[in-house]
Amino acid sequence: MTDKSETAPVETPSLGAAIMMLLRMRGVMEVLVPLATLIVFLIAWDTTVRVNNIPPYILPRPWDVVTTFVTDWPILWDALQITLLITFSALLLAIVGGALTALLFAQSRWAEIALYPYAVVLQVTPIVAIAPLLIVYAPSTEAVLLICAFLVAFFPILSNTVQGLKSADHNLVDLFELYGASKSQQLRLLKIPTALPYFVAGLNIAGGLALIGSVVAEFTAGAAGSKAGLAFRILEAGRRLNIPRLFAALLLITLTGVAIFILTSFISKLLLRRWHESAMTRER
Amino acid sequence: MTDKSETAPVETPSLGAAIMMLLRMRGVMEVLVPLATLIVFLIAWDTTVRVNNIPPYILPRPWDVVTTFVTDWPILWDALQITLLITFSALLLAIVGGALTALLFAQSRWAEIALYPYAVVLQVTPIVAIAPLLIVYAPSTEAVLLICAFLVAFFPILSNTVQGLKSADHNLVDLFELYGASKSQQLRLLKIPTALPYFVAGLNIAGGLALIGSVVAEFTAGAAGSKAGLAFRILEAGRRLNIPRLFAALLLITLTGVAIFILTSFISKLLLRRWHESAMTRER
Amino acid sequence: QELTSVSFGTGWLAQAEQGGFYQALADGTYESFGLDVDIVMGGPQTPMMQRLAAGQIQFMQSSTLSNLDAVARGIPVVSVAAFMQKDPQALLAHPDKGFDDLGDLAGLPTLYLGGSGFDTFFQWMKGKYEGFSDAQYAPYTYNPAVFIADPDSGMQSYVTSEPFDIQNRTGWAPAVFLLADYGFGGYADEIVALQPLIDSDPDLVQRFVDASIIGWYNYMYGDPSAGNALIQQDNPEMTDEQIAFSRQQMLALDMVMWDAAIAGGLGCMDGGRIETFFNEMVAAGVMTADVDYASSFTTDFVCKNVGADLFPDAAAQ
Amino acid sequence: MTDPMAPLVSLRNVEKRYGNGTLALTGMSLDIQAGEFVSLLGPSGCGKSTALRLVAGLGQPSSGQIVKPVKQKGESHPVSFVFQEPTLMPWASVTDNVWLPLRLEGMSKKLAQPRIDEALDMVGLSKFRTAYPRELSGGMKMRVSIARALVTRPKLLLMDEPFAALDEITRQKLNDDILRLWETHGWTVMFVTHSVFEATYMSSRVVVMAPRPGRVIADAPVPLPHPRSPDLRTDPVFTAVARDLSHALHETMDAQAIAAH
Amino acid sequence: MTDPMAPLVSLRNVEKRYGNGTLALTGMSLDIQAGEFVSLLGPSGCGKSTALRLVAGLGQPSSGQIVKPVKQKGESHPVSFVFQEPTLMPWASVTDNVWLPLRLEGMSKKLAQPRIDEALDMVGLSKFRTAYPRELSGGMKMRVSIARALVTRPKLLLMDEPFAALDEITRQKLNDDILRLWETHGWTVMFVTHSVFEATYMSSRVVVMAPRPGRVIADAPVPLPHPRSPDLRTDPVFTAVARDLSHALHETMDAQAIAAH
Ligand SMILES: Nc1ncnc2c1ncn2[C@@H]1O[C@H](COP(=O)(O)OP(=O)(O)OP(=O)(O)O)[C@@H](O)[C@H]1O
Ligand SMILES: Nc1ncnc2c1ncn2[C@@H]1O[C@H](COP(=O)(O)OP(=O)(O)OP(=O)(O)O)[C@@H](O)[C@H]1O
Ligand SMILES: [Mg+2]
Ligand SMILES: [Mg+2]
Repeated sequence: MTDKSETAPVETPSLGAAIMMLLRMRGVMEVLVPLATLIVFLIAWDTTVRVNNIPPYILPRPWDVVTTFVTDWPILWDALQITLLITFSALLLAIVGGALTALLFAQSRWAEIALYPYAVVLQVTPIVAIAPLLIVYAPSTEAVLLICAFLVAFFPILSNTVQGLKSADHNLVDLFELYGASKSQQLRLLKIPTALPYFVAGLNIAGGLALIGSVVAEFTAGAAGSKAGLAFRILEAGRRLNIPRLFAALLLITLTGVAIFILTSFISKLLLRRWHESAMTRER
Repeated sequence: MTDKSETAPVETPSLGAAIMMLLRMRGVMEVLVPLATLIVFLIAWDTTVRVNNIPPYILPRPWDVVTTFVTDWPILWDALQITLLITFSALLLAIVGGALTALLFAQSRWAEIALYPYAVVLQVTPIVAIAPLLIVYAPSTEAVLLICAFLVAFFPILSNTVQGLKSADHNLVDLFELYGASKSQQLRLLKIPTALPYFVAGLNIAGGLALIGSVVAEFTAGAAGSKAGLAFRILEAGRRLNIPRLFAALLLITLTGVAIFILTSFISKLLLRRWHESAMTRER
Repeated sequence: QELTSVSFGTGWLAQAEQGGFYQALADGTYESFGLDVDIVMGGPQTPMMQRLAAGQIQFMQSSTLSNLDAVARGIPVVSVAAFMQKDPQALLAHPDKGFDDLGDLAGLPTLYLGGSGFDTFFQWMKGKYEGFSDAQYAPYTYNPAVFIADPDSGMQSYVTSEPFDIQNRTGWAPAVFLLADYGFGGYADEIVALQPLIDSDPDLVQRFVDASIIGWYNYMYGDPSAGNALIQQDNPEMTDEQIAFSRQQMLALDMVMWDAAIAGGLGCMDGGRIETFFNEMVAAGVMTADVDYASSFTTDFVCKNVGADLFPDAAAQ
Repeated sequence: MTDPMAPLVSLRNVEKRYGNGTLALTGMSLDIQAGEFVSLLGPSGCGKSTALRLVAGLGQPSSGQIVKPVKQKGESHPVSFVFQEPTLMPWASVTDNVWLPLRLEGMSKKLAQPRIDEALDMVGLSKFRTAYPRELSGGMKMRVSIARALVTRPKLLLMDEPFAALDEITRQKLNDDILRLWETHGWTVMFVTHSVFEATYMSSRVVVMAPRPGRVIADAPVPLPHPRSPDLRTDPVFTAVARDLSHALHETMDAQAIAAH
Repeated sequence: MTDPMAPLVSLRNVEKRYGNGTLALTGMSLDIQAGEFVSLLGPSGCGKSTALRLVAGLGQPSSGQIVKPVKQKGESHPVSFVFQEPTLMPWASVTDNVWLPLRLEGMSKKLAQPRIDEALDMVGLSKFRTAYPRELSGGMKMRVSIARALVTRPKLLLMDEPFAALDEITRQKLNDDILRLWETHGWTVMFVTHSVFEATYMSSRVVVMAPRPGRVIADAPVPLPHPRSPDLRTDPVFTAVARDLSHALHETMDAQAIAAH
């Protein structure tokens, strides 16, 4: 029977092992692999354009986009700053607003019953439809954009956090009740930590949504000229058939989105690293 | 010391108890309370319009909206069907696509590293910007709308499910490993059940997003005439200054959103009812 | 007889401003020219120029400025006919402001402009008048309520379109400033095609242009009901009153029968006007001087007084 | 107004039926005077945890009455509970887990530190102050849970098989520590254990429960003096009491086995 | 090629250091022949669970070598493990939890049902087939976990304090049941317990471990014949072995206590 046994780790460094070692350098691979995918994608794109002879005003070649990215950088950079300002303000408001509302709901069942449907209403109200109405009454264009982007980013945070706040281990709830924890103590010391993994999942979603929210809002209600954000530049480039610039602006939005995602993922890891399964490597 | 003791439940039915009994009829209250909030809101709205003498082409009175809702029902109903078709197709695609992609990521760390950034890219690509490009190549307007709505609804499902699949209890993972569970068995029997609460939280978000996604897409790329959805009706009503109809269409979208939310919440409860803390009442 | 299939993309939802094309389709004019025409309705954001460039449609409705833009990007578009001798683009103001010149609107804190308006005629206005600035810009989402609610605002509009609804709902008629009256000289409602098509099948182009011209004569000066019916079929929201108003405006403001059309018939273009317009746009910074504006149009297919017999002559009027 | 003989804890004809229909307790009556050390013995699943939870106020009986100490203003919480499972907060260090009951009373960590240290010292975990629950062995987690219960110095201490996961030596040490605390502070203790010897050694009174549905079938004082010392285990009275309890337990389980046939 | 004396399980000079720096095992060596019933005794936190997990392949030693049975094609899984905590799937019924190991081998529920029933019967939970884990008492959860381990009829059975949460009567019954299974099927068992008596009663050999960092400090065969019966508990050899083991345990813990000063 023992010949069926297995002898564990007497590491004889072989070529295979060396390769595995390399592959285990996750930090590096997490950058390299998507980059490789990107390169494959770019080559496919470029080949398609070349082989089918697609003119640049339909689909520019990747290199054209990069060139435009560089030459138009001053314009794009100004626009990016404006979009980023809206995005991050909206995200911040959504985090604060979503989390606080979720806390309110956790504290008062009545508030939840009375107001949750309206949170849903806020989410599903098509901002593009109400943006024109908002323009009439809002103090400034920026305010309209902010409201729109906020409305889109708000709900994922709220909904996930509500779900998280409800997921507290019943045994721990008992413990807290036993020791006469006040509602606010239960919230602070038990429900909020439990809700964290859900909250960060919501944050990951909301980050991207705040960005598209602000872009969509800009599409319908954005300012022009020196206050123009990326969406305005995209529209303008589209109207003027400046397709390389349109793609460059799209690229910039996309990169921004990925950057926001990396940021929110990093925050997640930071918040959960000490104890949650999703952020911990299993101790072997 | 015993005079400090408490005698528990010798229920003497009093008026207070009777009221509490009533209040405990949650099912009823969950409808009544938001309804009351709604009525308060409507009265405030009506009063504002009356007191400030706001003309109906700026802000109609609630009752006008209701009347329009009824008289324009045939038009709205046709438009609703089109919007609903897109919304639910997109939601279905997002559920299937998001869940399957999450499963792929759970099965292969490499797939996750290589592709997750692109899922983020898909989320943050402003659909409003690419809708015009899509129209050029997509087989039909419906396809464009579907793609746009899908892209918006997809990410919350994906992101939440990925987080959920990673949250499996490490002790249970050990158990499965011990008994030589294959990757697919681990997935099916352990990770998917663990991910369910996260998935349903994602579903709650995605439901509303599919709706606004399809509305926003319609705004930029929607068909007119007999194929027009609710967004087109809103735009049209806006251009024609038929503001009561605009509001009636908005109302319809909102109601649809709430209905979708109720549906997804119900599905959540159904899926988790037997075991998850968030869906169970604590046994007292 | 074998019909040639062609698609014609419009710039907006079906409306009276496209009446001639619908008329030609409705009354069989296109068919009698051997054409099976499919009118592809446009709308906000519909990328008709890309579809033309991609070969999905053969003709599209466009305006001088868009053509110049396309040429600037290397799209070989050529305008072959122009039906609106005056661009219907106008600015509206509240009537009680007492404005009587376009330049007066510079005093308004807010102007609701579409993005394309901002890119083009607003740049031109900034050059022509003192006091217009980017700070006035507020996006116009084709919902006039914003303008109605704010007496200190102006709004972009089609002279044939928005004033009707505004008067209808509010009871007051806005002050209208038609840009063409102040020297904004581009054509609108043009038919454009790609150069390769013109080179390879000039006959097809000629037939489409001729049929369209006849359609326009019939629509403007004959019985428009067939065209209107088709418009309403494509765009059921279009009311009889709105159509009647638009058509009336086109007649009253001499939008189709003016300038070059008087001599050459509907659809005729004046190359000199396009050059002037181009130079003004360059001066306004809307485009660069190196654009080959001359390649953006040809008068080969128009100004031949095709269908002129359908025009009720001055005596008959 | 105070009746000196009124029990601190009293269950009168308590029935508890869970939502799924399981009848966990029926006709359960038990009075406990302040200062008693009562052990609960009974087969697995007979309702011991259920009874303790009812006394702690974690759940309502389906019928019957329960008297239990309630918190007075300005006093610290009168009841502590060592649950059968460690029930630690995974996101908090050992120190923070033990701090919890005091924290809930508003005591700062600094102020609580000496008491936390004392409790951790007693359960032998001083070196693991900064560890997280997942870094502890099963027995260590349970000891954190015990430390958390002791840190409040409760009037009534409920312990649900607190020492089951501990080796005999640690267990005996903690047995003696708890007894010493009980004697000095005049606590009242309800103690669930599966060890007849432990029950006899610790208690002033032992209650035996019948299998599901749970109720009291034997209730015997332990006629041995306090303080107790390890030598007691060879005392003939001790052995006799333990034997009697063991019998009672066997009988009730045999009765069930017969009933099942 | 097979060496009949080659051990089924072997730890050679194993060291295990966890990520946070805790040294759980050091210089741990232990050979177990097929068919042995080996109990592990040791103070809480000494590394018993860690050792069992290493043998099960759940984790890699920091250094040293481990030999363990591996799964052969077509065979059912050779190792079963009763974890110290019940580790049940909260979303699955009792039946489904017990079914799991067979299910993972591809056995349908229908086919597995007789074996599930048998295992549940043995732990006395036949009536709770359809219950969910949250509806069970602590001891009942642990019994489900035991049933789950027995249902596979493993070559090597690892049990980490399986009976700690059970009353003495149920515990004795399960002691005897396991012994009977071991005798009939020729299993090999590694059994962690805190009860010296239980260890002596069950095992063919008892190993005592020193406190952290864990290693073997005593390794004694139990010179008593199998099958064993409850009367054995009064046998003088039995008492002597138990006393020796108890001593070994006390010594190693005293040594630690001294070292701590
Ligand atoms: N995942 C982990 N990370 C860090 N340290 C750990 C981990 N698991 C166990 N330890 C440490 O390793 C040591 C041995 O733990 P182990 O669980 O093996 O003890 P044990 O002998 O089973 O104790 P008990 O009888 O209390 O269950 C302990 O000091 C513990 O703190
Ligand atoms: N939440 C619950 N829902 C339904 N039934 C429950 C619940 N908790 C316990 N029970 C049932 O009530 C009975 C008594 O459970 P309890 O936990 O009180 O037993 P116990 O005496 O503490 O057992 P053990 O010694 O195994 O811990 C059991 O039959 C159990 O199945
Ligand atoms: Mg219990
Ligand atoms: Mg252990």
